[in-house]
Amino acid sequence: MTVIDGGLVQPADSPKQSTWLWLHEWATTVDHKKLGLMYISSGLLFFVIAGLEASMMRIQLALPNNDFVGPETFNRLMTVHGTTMVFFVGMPVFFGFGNYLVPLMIGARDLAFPRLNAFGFWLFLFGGLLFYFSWLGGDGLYGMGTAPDVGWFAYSPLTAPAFAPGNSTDYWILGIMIAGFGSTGTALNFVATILCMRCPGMTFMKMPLFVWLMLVNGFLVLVALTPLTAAQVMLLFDRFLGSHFFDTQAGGDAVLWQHFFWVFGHPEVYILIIPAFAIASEITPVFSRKPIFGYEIMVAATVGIGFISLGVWAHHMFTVGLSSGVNTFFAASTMAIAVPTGIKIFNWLGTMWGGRIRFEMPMLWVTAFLFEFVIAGLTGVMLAVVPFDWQLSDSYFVVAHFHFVLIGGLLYNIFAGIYYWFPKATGKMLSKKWGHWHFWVFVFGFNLTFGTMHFQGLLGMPRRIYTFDPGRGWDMLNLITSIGVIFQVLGVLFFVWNVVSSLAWGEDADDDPWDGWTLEWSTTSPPPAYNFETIPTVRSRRPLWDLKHPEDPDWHHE
Amino acid sequence: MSTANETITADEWTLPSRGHVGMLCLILTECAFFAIFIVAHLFYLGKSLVGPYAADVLELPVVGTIFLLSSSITITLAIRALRQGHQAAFNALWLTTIIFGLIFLIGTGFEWYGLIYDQGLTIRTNLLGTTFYSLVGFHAAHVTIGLLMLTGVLIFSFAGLIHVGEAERVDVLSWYWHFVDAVWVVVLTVIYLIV
Amino acid sequence: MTSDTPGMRRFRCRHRVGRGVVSTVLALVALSLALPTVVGGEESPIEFDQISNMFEPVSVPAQRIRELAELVIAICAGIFLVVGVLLTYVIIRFRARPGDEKREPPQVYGSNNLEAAWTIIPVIIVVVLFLATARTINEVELKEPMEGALEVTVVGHRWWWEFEYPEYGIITANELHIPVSTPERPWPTFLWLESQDVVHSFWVPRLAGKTDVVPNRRNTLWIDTAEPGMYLGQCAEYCGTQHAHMLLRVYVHSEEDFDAWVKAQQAPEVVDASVADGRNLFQRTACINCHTLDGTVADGTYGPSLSHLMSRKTIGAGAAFNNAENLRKWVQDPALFKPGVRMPDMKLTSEEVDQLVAYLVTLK
Amino acid sequence: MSNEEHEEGIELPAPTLWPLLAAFGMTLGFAGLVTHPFVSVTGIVCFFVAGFGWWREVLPHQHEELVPLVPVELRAKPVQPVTASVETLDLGEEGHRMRLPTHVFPLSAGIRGGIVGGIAMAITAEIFGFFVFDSLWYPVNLLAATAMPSLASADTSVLIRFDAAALGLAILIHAILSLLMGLLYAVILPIFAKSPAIFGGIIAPLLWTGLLSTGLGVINPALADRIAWEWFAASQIAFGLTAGFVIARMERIETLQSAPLAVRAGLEMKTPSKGDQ
Ligand code: HEA
Ligand code: HEA
Ligand code: HEC
Ligand code: CUA
Ligand SMILES: [Cu+2]
Repeated sequence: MTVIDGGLVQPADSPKQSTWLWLHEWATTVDHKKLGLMYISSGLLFFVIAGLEASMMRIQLALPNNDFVGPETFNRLMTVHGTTMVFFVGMPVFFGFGNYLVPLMIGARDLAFPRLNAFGFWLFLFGGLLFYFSWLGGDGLYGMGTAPDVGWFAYSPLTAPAFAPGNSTDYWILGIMIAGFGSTGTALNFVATILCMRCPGMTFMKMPLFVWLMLVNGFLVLVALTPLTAAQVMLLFDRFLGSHFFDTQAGGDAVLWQHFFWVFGHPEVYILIIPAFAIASEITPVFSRKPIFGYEIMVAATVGIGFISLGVWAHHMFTVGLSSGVNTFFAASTMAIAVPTGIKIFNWLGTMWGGRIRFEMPMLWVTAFLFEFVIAGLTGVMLAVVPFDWQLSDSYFVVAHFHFVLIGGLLYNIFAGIYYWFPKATGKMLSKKWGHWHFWVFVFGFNLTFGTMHFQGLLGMPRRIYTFDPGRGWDMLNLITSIGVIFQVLGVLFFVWNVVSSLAWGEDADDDPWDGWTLEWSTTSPPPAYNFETIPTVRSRRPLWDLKHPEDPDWHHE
Repeated sequence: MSTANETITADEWTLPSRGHVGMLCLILTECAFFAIFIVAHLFYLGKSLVGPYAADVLELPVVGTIFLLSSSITITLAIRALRQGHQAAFNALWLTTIIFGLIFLIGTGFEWYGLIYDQGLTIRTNLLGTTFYSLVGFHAAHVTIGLLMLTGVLIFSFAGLIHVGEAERVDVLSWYWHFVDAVWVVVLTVIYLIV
Repeated sequence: MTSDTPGMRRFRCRHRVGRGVVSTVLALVALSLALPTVVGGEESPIEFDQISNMFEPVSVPAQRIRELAELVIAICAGIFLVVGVLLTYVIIRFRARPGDEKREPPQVYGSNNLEAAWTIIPVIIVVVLFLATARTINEVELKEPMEGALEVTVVGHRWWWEFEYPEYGIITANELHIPVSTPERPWPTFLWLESQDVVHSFWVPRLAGKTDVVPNRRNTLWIDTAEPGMYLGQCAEYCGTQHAHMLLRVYVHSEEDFDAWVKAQQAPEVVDASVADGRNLFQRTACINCHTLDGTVADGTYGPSLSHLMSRKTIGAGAAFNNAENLRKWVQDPALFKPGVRMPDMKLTSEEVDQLVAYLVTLK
Repeated sequence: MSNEEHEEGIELPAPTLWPLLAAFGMTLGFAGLVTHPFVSVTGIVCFFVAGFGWWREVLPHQHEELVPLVPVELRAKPVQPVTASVETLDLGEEGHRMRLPTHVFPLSAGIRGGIVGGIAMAITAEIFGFFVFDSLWYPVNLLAATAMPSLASADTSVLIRFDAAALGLAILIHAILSLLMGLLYAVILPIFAKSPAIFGGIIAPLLWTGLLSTGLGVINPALADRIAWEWFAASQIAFGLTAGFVIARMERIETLQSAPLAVRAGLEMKTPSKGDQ
């Protein structure tokens, strides 16, 4: 081992540090905690941008025959909004949480491959920047801006050179592909870290659920993301080399792309929701003051979800005219996934049952998540009923379904996680007062917007239309939907204000403000670069419980 | 801060090596990558609207296959030699592996030359060209990357930097090479044997 | 946990905060209801008074789907009720109360029985749901035309629909005319779905579920309705810029009316000498490269057939009502109603447009 | 693991700019496709330079830096025992923590109960078919109609005839549902330990019948059209009573409540520490 001279880093809060040094420190860091924070904050930045894009769409759709933006712009906003939210918000924020927490929870000093981790982060960031560069320079460096307008699943042959001239589609391919390389690296890192770097005593069945879920998620990213990369490479070949993978003129098949995309796309939505489940699984026990109910079956259900999710993709294709045998099979597999998911819901309920639930901000968000996610999952089951899906597919009902899972499931847990671990990462508590404003206003706005959307769908409104005519029964509903967004924006603003003001003059946090049980609460807030002075040893799933209750530790019972 | 513990001490605590786990993960995602190209190839079998067709132009690359598969054996022997401290044997076997891989690549080069200039099959010609060149091309690209890394190790070894202590890290690399070989078996089957 | 940790303290003052939030939220609702009136919408070129509600089916497939849908919705509502009530109960019953920080609740790890129960019950529900789904799939999905069906080939184009009746030699656009099917005379309609370019989706909620229109494939759909009337539908798969204006209408006629419509469509175009100028202009202009018009040299297939144009209620796949005024605007600048449309602005003089439109309106 | 601990600090991987540069180069390399080939060239050069730098960073040994330990007074305090008491439940030998309930029926009891109950139910249904419609196939076909559109709309003359596909399907449906119900009984009966016979034999079947009657029109239209509710309920009760009886007779076994799943499944070999059974 070599010790480089001058390698003693200054503490991050040294007032003398110039901006340049500060930048240099963050640009060169390989520390999992710094990278985690960078992931989360750039993800949130993208969230605000994509949220603004959504707001513009909602202004356009507030009234019939509105002309706030034209069709081209709307289609670009729609595509970029969806793509950003999935690839540049959901994935990086959860990678951030994983980055920050996995080593702390398993009692390690860093991820298995710290430099690969940095590489992955920068790939994600530059991929996102390249993607957004399309708003400025689409057709060649000096061309007019052309963001992609093919929808987030970019169905062929709409992406074929004949129908998508210029470079807009290429930006979609490249931005996601580059970020995808990074994600694959990060997932590999998570798996290797969890398998190889757990502290002594932490057997598989003693890992915190968060870590288990990130492990499953890592595997899912490894097997599901590369198919998208492969399909995108094919599309690139089609567009740049003149090959014919998806060229319907040369006998290529449009449906092949759909299979390839959804082979990735469906696991992708579970890649997004499993880390959200992971956060809920940490917060629920701590604030209910009970261990997680049915740990083993929670693990089994997660692994089950992971496996089943690889075999349900064609439920996004019920309307393309597959044979009835295929449709039946995918209806069955899709419905089957309701079972392990239900197990999780009920086990969280079981954890809360008989507890003394402290409704701090994290727990409030998780509770709201339970409500919204049950609704979301049940609309998912309706979509899985193939004949019903023939009516609902590609309507606003689907839009409502997936915003309920993506916001009610994903975003709520992101918020929960931020309220929960913010003290650990920054040493400051988030204000509870602003937290409440954020919570109630956002939850109200969310339900107003997306609860309403189900009805447009049932009344026959297709998605991805830039405008609609009056008198079709959608006018009032669309107006209400758009009004809801005002509240969501306000809610987000309260949140931003909460973060900024708490950082500036918030209350200091102890090492263990929530009376938690996992290893991250045993180190300082924020933790030192090396996390732990000595690597801890654990004997149960709740090492801190053992220390706090020496008279009755968990390992007597596990 | 450590929980007082009688049963587990850090010494008894052994976990898999992260190099090998990382490599396995890489192999897993690469499998998914190749699987998609293989599915595309199988899906488009016989669907080309214009010729040339596979049965008419593709010939089983016997020589290249033999060399590539043999290289898996030589690399295993090389690692064993390294573990036993036979530095010279390691260098020789490692070099052989690289040469075998090169021969395979050269074979592919000749095959492509023939296809393009004699048979008129390019990636733009038809669906066969599209899937054939992508699949074989990606495999060849993996062989190339593998060869670059093998060569790197060889240079280090000549520089005297590779010893018994490095055997595990070199072993990780050899897993990649085995994977590339295994993929070839599958590619060979779907492209040349199923027509 | 000791009583003075920050979390605990904030927990107690929650109620006051809550009340303030609720009243402010209400005030904001009132404010925002007033807000959008400021943003004005364009005056509409077309207005509908029909709601395509899938729960008011008038055709057999849509009816089957509705029945199944009601079952699923009932089951799901039941599940939601159970989970929702449990959750509410838990929230109220098991919330921490002052003084609780001194005691930890019993540490229950789980229950094999309960866990098994809430695995098995969903499995049973799923099995039942699946069986009903499987049967309905087979009831509704039909790959070959049934006996005595009227066959129509539907071709999706960016961004309009082409309807071909091989039996009658009719080709028309955007408005599908079909007969009623009664117990006395079962006369279902069987649609072959094809695409010229990208993927579209044929969807008329009150008649049948949607089916995608995919290049290089031939999908199928059927309608069997006893209710005459007009039913609105729309392309339901994103197909590019004007996906929003790819509407379609289905007219269901009584048997006599349908026969009359067929006769009218089959009749040759009446040549009206008073609009000969327009007719000549039309035949000299690029129109003929893209449009077909019986009785003229126009035989293009890139745009919709203009034969019997005036028998259609709308132009531009529902972008505007079909009348002289709108036709004039359309020919002058198609992008006015439909920005991004595939029909170019022909840069005709105002006079030429008048002549053309005068001719077009005679195409009864 | 690499991070070595010393007196004065801990060695961690040293910060490095190469990953950022490599990522930047890679992005530029691709960006050239949509901008100008020159961008690609710059990117590729950048990528290889960074790749080489990175290589030097880890080979033959990775660069590390010594991070000094924070002063003792700033370190995390050892976790202290808390004063909060932990409440106990009334039941259970081990006091306040356990999997509940502690005594359950083995799953095999559920399977057995399901099989026996399923047979009893089938017999009741067959008696109905035989005496009322003179056909053993009638109930079978009715059940199969759940998933067979041809039978769902068929009339009685068809329904009393033999149909091999329907027989297979009906057996499958019947077997799956019977097994599931048997298992459910086995797990739920202990919860209603006081009066398992009344619950399992009467209340549950009647509940089930009532629930089905609401959705039956869609689940199985053929059955809904011609169902004889008294017979239906009778067959359900036959199931409930026999299954419940079979299950309740089985001895309740001790669960391996404290052994981790992985140990029970043989996934992990670690012997449980003391206090575990
Ligand atoms: C985080 C993301 C996420 C999650 C978790 C889910 C979860 C599910 N989704 Fe969703 N889905 C999306 C994101 C997600 N989805 C997106 C983004 C799209 C649209 C893509 C696009 O077109 O752009 C989509 C679209 C989509 C479709 C295609 C619709 C169409 O385009 O035609 C379908 C169809 O089957 C579907 C089904 C389901 C099901 C069955 C679940 C299940 O996992 C839900 C399981 C949960 C429950 C069922 C609730 C809890 C369970 C119980 C309380 C137990 C008891 C319940 C029963 C017995 C039923 N989803
Ligand atoms: C994680 C995923 C995610 C999230 C969070 C959201 C959030 C939102 N989405 Fe999104 N959406 C998708 C994923 C997501 N969406 C996807 C995948 C699609 C499909 C795309 C496709 O069809 O291809 C889609 C499509 C989609 C549509 C359908 C478009 C169409 O079919 O025509 C609509 C329409 O209303 C919509 C609206 C919204 C709104 C109003 C929000 C709101 O919740 C957003 C709220 C957030 C904000 C409003 C941020 C505002 C913040 C500020 C303004 C503060 C700024 C100030 C400072 C920084 C100081 N979305
Ligand atoms: C480049 C091809 C092209 C040319 C040239 C062209 N059209 Fe069109 N036209 C179209 C297309 C495509 C549509 C369908 C547009 C849509 O609905 O999206 C259309 C639609 C129309 C319609 C509406 C038909 C309907 O039922 O919706 C009319 C009327 C029409 N064209 C008239 C004309 C006239 C008159 C001319 C010549 C002055 C002309 N077109 C020239 C392509 C063309
Ligand atoms: Cu055609 Cu959308
Ligand atoms: Cu899905």
